[in-house]
Amino acid sequence: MNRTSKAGILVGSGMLFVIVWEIRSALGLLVGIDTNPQLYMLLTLAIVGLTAFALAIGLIGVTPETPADEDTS
Amino acid sequence: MSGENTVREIGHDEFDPYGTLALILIYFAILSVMWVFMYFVEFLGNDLTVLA
Amino acid sequence: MNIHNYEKLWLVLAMVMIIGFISTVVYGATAVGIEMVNDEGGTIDSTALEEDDRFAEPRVERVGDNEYEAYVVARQFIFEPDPIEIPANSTLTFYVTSPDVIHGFEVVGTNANAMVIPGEVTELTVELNEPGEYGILCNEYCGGGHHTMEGKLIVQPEDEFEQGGNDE
Amino acid sequence: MSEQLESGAPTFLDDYPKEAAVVKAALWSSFIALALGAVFGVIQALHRTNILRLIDSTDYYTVLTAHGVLMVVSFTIFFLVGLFTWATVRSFDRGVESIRYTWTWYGLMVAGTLMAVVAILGGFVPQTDISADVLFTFYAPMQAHPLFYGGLTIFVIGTWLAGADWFWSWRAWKAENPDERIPLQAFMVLTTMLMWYIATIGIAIAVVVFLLPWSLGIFDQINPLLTRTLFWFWGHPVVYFWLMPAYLLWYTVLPTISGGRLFSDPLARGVFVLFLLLSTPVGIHHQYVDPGIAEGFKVIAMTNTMFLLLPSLLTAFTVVASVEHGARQRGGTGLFGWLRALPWRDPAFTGMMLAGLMFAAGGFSGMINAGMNINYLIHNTIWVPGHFHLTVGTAVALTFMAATYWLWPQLTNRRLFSRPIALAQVVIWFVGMGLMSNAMHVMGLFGVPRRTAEPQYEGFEFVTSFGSITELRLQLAIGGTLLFISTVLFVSNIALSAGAPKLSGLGKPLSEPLSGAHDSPEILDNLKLWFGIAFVLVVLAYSLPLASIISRGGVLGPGVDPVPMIIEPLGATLEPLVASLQPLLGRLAAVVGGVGA
Repeated sequence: MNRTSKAGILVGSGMLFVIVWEIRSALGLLVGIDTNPQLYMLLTLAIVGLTAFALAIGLIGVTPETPADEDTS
Repeated sequence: MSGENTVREIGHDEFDPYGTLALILIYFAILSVMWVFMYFVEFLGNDLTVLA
Repeated sequence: MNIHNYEKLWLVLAMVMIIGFISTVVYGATAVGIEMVNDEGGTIDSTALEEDDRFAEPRVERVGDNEYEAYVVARQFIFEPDPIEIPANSTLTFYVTSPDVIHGFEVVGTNANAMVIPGEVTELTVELNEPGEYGILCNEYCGGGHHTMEGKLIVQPEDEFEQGGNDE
Repeated sequence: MSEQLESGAPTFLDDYPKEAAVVKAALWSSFIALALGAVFGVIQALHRTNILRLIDSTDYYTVLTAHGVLMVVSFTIFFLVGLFTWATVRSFDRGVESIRYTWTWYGLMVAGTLMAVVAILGGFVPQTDISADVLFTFYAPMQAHPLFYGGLTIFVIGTWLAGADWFWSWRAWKAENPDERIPLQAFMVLTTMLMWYIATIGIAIAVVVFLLPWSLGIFDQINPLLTRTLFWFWGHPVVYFWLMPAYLLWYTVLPTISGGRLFSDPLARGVFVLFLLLSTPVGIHHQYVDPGIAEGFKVIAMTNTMFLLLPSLLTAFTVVASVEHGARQRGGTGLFGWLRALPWRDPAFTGMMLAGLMFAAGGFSGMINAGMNINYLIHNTIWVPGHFHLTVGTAVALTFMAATYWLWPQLTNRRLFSRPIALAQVVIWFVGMGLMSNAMHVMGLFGVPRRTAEPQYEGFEFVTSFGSITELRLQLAIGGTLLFISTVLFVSNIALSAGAPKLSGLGKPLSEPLSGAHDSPEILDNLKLWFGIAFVLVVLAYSLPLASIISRGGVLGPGVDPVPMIIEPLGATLEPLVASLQPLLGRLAAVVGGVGA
């Protein structure tokens, strides 16, 4: 099964959220497109949520050959 | 010397960090584009240029 | 010394970028003609502004055809004169000083942005083409009422300015 | 009493129990400052965005002063001295020369901090004449209570003595190992401290020669441009003083926890030498729009600043390459696929990587700040705090927190209370800062000022090119709240770890660099040479501007009177000063004596 670890989903979702939301500022400043904030936030959450869900059920993403997680502390 | 999860040892001479190179070239491109945008559009395109 | 080729490549690119940044700034300073606030405004006794020709009475003065000078005092927590009124299509030189603490002088949303330091005179020249109104705010913390320190710059249409009349 | 782990190495606590106690004390001082700073931080985030105003707007500046001083002086520098003590002892593999001396400098730093904090928090108590609402930059002629300047002085003296402690260890080690290269971590500690000794000349002169006697009423005029320039003489290199411990961790700890080895030891040394050389002769770039400084000096500062980008850009490559090495050793493949093979479940690893990612973004806004004329666009707007919340507020702070997750078990022989909470904590910080600093940068471009309780004016409104100021304020407030939650999670996780059972064998040895010290030219280790060059560069960059400022306005100012940020005049100042010093000195004596005994 191609499953991504819970930790990977959490970290990836955090990064994806920030990146997608920052794109709104980039669109506004660079291209001058004024997106609706509520709509854009909903869109961001939807993208992040769907990606996380897809990762969780193994629709997308593959685990590396070795387990990526171990205890280091 | 390496962690428990090492599946292979890679020495200095056999290691080409091409992934790093790719990432850093992307960073370089972003920085260049953003700089040009910030300087020429946001700054020089802004009102009230200070002349003296 | 064992430096990987990719690392050398990045070193070169980083240097190119740094030189590119410096070149852009030099281009702005020379070709576009953007000057930095500098030491040409001179010094002043900040405890005796009322004895100074320029700052005893903060005002806007016409010094040429389309040239004006504004003598501005930034003090806790006001700008004088307020508003600063000027006709469109003119060149305006701000002379700003402070009798108390360090202030900021920012024409909101524009590049006219400088520090005001007691004992020094900040000199800043800008071109004002279109009629309109700008806010002025203090952007350096100057005491408990800092957030109330604001002023206004009004660029009037040329014909209206003559009628509205200034102190002359 | 302790359960033996099967394949564990001894920890720092096992090998150096006395030093581990100092390191722990320093880190706790750091975390207490962080927790307090975070409380003040969230109050500001909610206040200036007009979401929730718990305090009077005048008190906002007391809160802001406390936030600034606690975060960038106490939190960062206490962490630094703890980490550097660990790094020096670990990499020389020898204890400190005198533990009593080590506790002395720590005690001085604590005493200095308490004095400054008492002076600042006095601003909330109208009954006292103690107050220091002068912000972290304490620009004269705004005047704080002498306790504030005195506290800063004692704190800085503490850091000087701390540096001397590490040089002392170096001398002792060198006598026994005359032909060996300085271990990498110790090299980083020593070059950073040399930079600090040069940088603190500025603040020492500003505070000891001018501000402290002036606040005591010994003279009543001051040259504000001079003290301001001296402040920035120190004020820029201090950001590298915050950053260098993070770099030390990225270079020496991050490769190991990613499963790899540092790509290049010589390059790491070269980077620290560059920081020693270039960190100080750049401070005038904070004064690009100041009157009284000729444009030529500003151009010099800009050129130096731009070249100061180089060591950071090199670091980006070397550190990422080291992490890639780890990923590939763990079986990662592909152009980007290796990123998936990294230990993202490890909060220490993830925290440092997210910190590094934010630093890349903060690097960009820093480049804009460094560009001389483009500075008009963003000078003193909220863009600037947006920038440094990415650098010191994330690259440094998040790396420190992440490193604590790795280091703390080795200092206490106890596991972390909860690794999942730790992982969530670093991700929450990342998301919170993403929102907050994004909003700050964007608002800065629209002209919204920094350092103000109520950025809402009567005569005009800010014009936005997209979105609205209301939305950006909300974004800032949500981000700030997430950061506060993240801090609470961090501090409580560490505090609760005290309840975990004692284990042995939690030690984590560090991996050796791929290209080791033997590859780097001997000259890199010639600290006297680099110190000399750095000093000459500072003299070249600063002698003329300072001479010009003094010849224009005089040493004691072109007629500028003090403006005390104090309710009562300074007449009866000395008495409360002495009175407030006594318990502190007593406590210091108790700390030093109690621990030394």
